[in-house]
Amino acid sequence: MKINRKSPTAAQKKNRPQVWQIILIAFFIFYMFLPILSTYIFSIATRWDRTIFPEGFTFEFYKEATDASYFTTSLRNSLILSLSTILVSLIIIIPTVYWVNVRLPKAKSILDILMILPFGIPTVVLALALVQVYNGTPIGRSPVLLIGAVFIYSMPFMYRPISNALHSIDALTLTEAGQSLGASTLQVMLKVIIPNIYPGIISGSLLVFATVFAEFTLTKLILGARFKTFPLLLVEYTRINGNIAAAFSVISFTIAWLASLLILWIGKKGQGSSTQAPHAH
Amino acid sequence: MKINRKSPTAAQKKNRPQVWQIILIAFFIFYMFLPILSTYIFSIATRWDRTIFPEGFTFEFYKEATDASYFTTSLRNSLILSLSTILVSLIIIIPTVYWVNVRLPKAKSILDILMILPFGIPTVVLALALVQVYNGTPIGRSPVLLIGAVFIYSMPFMYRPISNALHSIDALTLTEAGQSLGASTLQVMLKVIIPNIYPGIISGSLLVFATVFAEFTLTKLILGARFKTFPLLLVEYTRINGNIAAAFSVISFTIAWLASLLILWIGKKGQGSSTQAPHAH
Amino acid sequence: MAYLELKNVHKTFGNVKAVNDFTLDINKGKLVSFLGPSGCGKTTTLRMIAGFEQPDEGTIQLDNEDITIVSPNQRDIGMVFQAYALFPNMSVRQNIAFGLKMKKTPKVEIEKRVDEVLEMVRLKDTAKRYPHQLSGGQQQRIALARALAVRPRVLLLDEPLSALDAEVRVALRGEIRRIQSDLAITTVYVTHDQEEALSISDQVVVMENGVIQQVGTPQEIYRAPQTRFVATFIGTANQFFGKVGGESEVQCSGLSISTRKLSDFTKGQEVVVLVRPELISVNTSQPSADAGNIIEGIVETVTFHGAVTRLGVHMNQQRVVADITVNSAESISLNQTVWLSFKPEVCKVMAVAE
Amino acid sequence: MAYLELKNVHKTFGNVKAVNDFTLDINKGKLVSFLGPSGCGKTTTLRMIAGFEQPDEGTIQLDNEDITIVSPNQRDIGMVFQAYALFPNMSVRQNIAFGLKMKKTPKVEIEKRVDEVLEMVRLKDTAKRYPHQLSGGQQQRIALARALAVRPRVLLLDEPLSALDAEVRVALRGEIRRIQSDLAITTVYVTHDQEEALSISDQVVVMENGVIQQVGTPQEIYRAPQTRFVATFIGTANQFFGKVGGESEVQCSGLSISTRKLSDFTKGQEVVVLVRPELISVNTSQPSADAGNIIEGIVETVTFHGAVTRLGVHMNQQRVVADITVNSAESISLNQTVWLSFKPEVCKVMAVAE
Repeated sequence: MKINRKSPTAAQKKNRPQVWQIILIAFFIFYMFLPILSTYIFSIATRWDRTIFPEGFTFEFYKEATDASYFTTSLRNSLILSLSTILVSLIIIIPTVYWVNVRLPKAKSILDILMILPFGIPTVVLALALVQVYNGTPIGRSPVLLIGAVFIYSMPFMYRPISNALHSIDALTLTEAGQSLGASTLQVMLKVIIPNIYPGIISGSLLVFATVFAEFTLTKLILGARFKTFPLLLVEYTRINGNIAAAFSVISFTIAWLASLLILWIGKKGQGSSTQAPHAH
Repeated sequence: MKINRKSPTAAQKKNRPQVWQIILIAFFIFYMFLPILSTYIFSIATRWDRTIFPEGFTFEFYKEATDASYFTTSLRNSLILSLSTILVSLIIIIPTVYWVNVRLPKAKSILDILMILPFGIPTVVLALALVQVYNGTPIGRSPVLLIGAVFIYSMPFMYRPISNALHSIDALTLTEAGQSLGASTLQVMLKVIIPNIYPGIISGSLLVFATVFAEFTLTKLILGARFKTFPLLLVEYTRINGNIAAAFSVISFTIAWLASLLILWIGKKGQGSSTQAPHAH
Repeated sequence: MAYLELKNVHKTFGNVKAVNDFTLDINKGKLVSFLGPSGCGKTTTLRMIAGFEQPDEGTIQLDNEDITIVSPNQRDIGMVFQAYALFPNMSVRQNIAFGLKMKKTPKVEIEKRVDEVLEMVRLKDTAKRYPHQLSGGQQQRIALARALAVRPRVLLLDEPLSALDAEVRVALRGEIRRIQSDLAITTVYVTHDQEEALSISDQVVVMENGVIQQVGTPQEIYRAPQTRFVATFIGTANQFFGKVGGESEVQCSGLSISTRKLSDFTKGQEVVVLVRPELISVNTSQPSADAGNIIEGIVETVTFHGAVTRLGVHMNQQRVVADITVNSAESISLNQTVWLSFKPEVCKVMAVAE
Repeated sequence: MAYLELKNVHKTFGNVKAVNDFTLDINKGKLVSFLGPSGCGKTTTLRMIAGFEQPDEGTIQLDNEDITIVSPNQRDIGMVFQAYALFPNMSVRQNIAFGLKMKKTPKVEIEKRVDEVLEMVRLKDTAKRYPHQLSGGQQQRIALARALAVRPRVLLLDEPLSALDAEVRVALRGEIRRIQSDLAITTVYVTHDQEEALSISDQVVVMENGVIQQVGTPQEIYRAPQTRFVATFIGTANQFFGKVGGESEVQCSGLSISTRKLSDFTKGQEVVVLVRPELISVNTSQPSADAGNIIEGIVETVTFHGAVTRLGVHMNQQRVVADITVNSAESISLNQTVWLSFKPEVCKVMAVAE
């Protein structure tokens, strides 16, 4: 009798969907899933303005999109921009984060903030200020200026996963272990630290890739038509042909999805091979 | 003699500035400090195109900026947008993250990825897709649609600090301790969990505030002139008066700095009161 | 009539049988330890009593009420965790008052009870401090006070001392036992440390791979282990493998050991003879035959443990350990020949198959 | 001639004197333990020997070479960490080979040496596995093998067993001692566990608040502690506070204790008499006067520890603990009156001021 009073059972409680789950799922459907789905459909719909469902399907827009004169150039430009930024970012961020973690742990909270700062600066403001300051100098309105700006802007995405990865491996003790075995700091970094924060490096690189590949404002304001990237082409086509723009969007999405899936896969792999807690029960 | 061979001493080595530090500092000066400084000076310079240093200083542009007809409205609109997004974000993110941490720890890596996804979607694409889908519906081109889009876009900034804060307090054991003392899950969340992840909640809220307050693309493409926010006003004025635009930028910066300083201060406070490791030596 | 009863409790995680047919009666006011190595199912069983896990099969009864599926917050069971689990945002006083507030206890009563339990754990002066201002040992004592403040029907302790330093560990386990005895509160104590279990418990439940190996008083567990696992996991035991050779004799390789009467064994059966090191005498000259079993060997290691010194003696391809007390330790040195002797009565004989 | 010499070493963190005027000579091939509670400076001293910290003052000499400011990777000193610190990305074989590769040892030699040390720690079959596939105890044995593979001049162990379970801890410390003895490698072992230090060391250095309290063999430290801190931190000691009453007598409240001749003390000086529990005999009837000091009391607690049983006896507002062995334990029950007796020779008298 007493039991019935205290029911519903804990097991039932745990399986009852929670209100906030429903809210979250609704948000995802309304603000992400529906728009994305419609973009996919729009990119293959022959006509979709008179009926609820498209009147027919075609791959014509993809053909037109990939045939577009700037398609290859813009894809190449976007890749150059993304990959250069990743390279610059890795060279600067990894040693800095390692050095702060191992030698100056007290400065970690300052670095944490420094790496949040870029979010506080409107890209519009950053772009306009950069253009104004470097106008007339050799790097003014050059890809170098853009890469620098994009690096600053994407820095937090590289910093966070690398910092987390370093934090989770006890970099200081591993460094000391390496040193006691005769390795120099550089050898420790190359042979011990970097291989063990590999998942963080890949995640960071993919995040930077995703954000830089999709970057619009800085590119537009700093270089404009002189260095047309994929997002610039996409926005241009929204004014020319909505269906082709949708096809571009789908291509852009697909690249982002692939990057995300890679992050997911690497994250899981990283989890599996992480050191076990000594006191696991 | 042997000692000299092995010099320079470790102490000297540690104090020698490292190459990557110099590179990092140079980057900061060239891509953040210089542009920002020049914006500050530009906002109070009478004339600065004929000489290296400004010819004179004035606060006239700040007076003009704050007198501008849209100044109060746009500031109010930006605040409404930021604060509503923070509210929506808190209500949805906190219970979700808590629930996954405590009940479904295996789903954590999936949630981690879900929360990275928004970075993979170009804001341009998201905005255009949303406008297209909801055009003609009650929420089409309404602030509600914008808040939803901005929530999705700023979600990672709220998720990360809250997730880290929850991770650092061992939410499961605290929940179980609360339950064994007779508290329901809701009581545990309100009285134990939320007070202990307070620094994370504040950091997340400030990050969302900073990003949403500076948001340009989504606002411009979804609502345009119907709901003029501060960044929209700023960009508008770059075409009207550079000095006034600089004054707007400085105001925008100042707000971002204040938010960052608050995050720094809260982060430090959170660190100070965190539980000490049982085996500290 | 048992107060807390577990009947045929089973729990499986994935394809691992964490707890396998666990049946146990715990009497009111007793302290019962669950002892075993990591992964033996002791913590899982405790968590089922607390309500944090649900058994796949079986029932749990408390005071004649079936609590198998009752929510943890409605069981009136207190719990102390390895990681202390104090609420960092609350002062010591607020931590202890938490459970009472949840029960809507009047304010005056709360104040009184908090003072009472603080007195009990001897930390009255810490009431206004916060958890991070306390040492590990103090935090765990506050966690104990917090669990006791609501006067739970059962107190559960999950490896409460594992995170603490050796000295604090010994002091605090004495405190826990004292308070438990004073309050006569039914208590289940989970530990992997056999010394802890022996010194603190009324009853010890030894577990391995989710199965109960033996239940008994510390003395019973130590002196009359029923399986080889229990004999070797609790305390140290020399093992001599051999075959039953006669009515009270085991034939080991090149060695015949006299034992008690082996009525439960058949001749030729493979057995192991277990002898505790403190029950072996060490002689520097050959003792007379009435000393019982006598083994000659050479001292290989001498390990000083304070009150006792442990000798590792090499004999006949086997190493035997024997403990000697302070007084006799001085006269023995490495590589010396010694004669170990032990009475037939101290030999515990077990079949090897199990 | 000492092999490793620390001379007047000082180290301050902020305004805390972590290590204060530390001077010690360590002979070649010996195992020396640094023992003390958390924060006593033992780990900091070890880290200065390793080169991870620089002394503020003083010098460290190894084999007549001043290594005070030599980089850690050029000291030829092996280190084993509490957290194992195996490289997660490398297999066991690669971990052990790492140090040899850094020294540009030829490949054939590396293979040989790795097999050698794997043999030594008895984990030959794990060579191809990765650290996360090993248990804690196995990981620490591999960490030991890795440190030994490069044949360092000195081996440092920083609380190597603290993260392990009780049984593994005891087994592994025996292994460490065996390997250390076989290789005759000069070793410094840091621990907070007095039992560990006593059982494993040639010499024990007891530290408190950055200062050396006593240096000696385990037997010396246990039997002839020079400060009250050493006496109470290592092993258990009953403390009787009183004043010197005569040539060989201390007057405690309502109790006169006969001691050895107190030539170093003046009459009336405040002192404490320390007596180890295993040196106290427990009698169920009043013993004759030649048993030495005799105290009557009531048994308050009986704690079973396996080989010994510890009695808490209440006498005269004080609690005295005494250990009894298996055989005599049966006859004693709670609240019984007993007579404790101990010889004057086992009393250690110390001035209270220090």
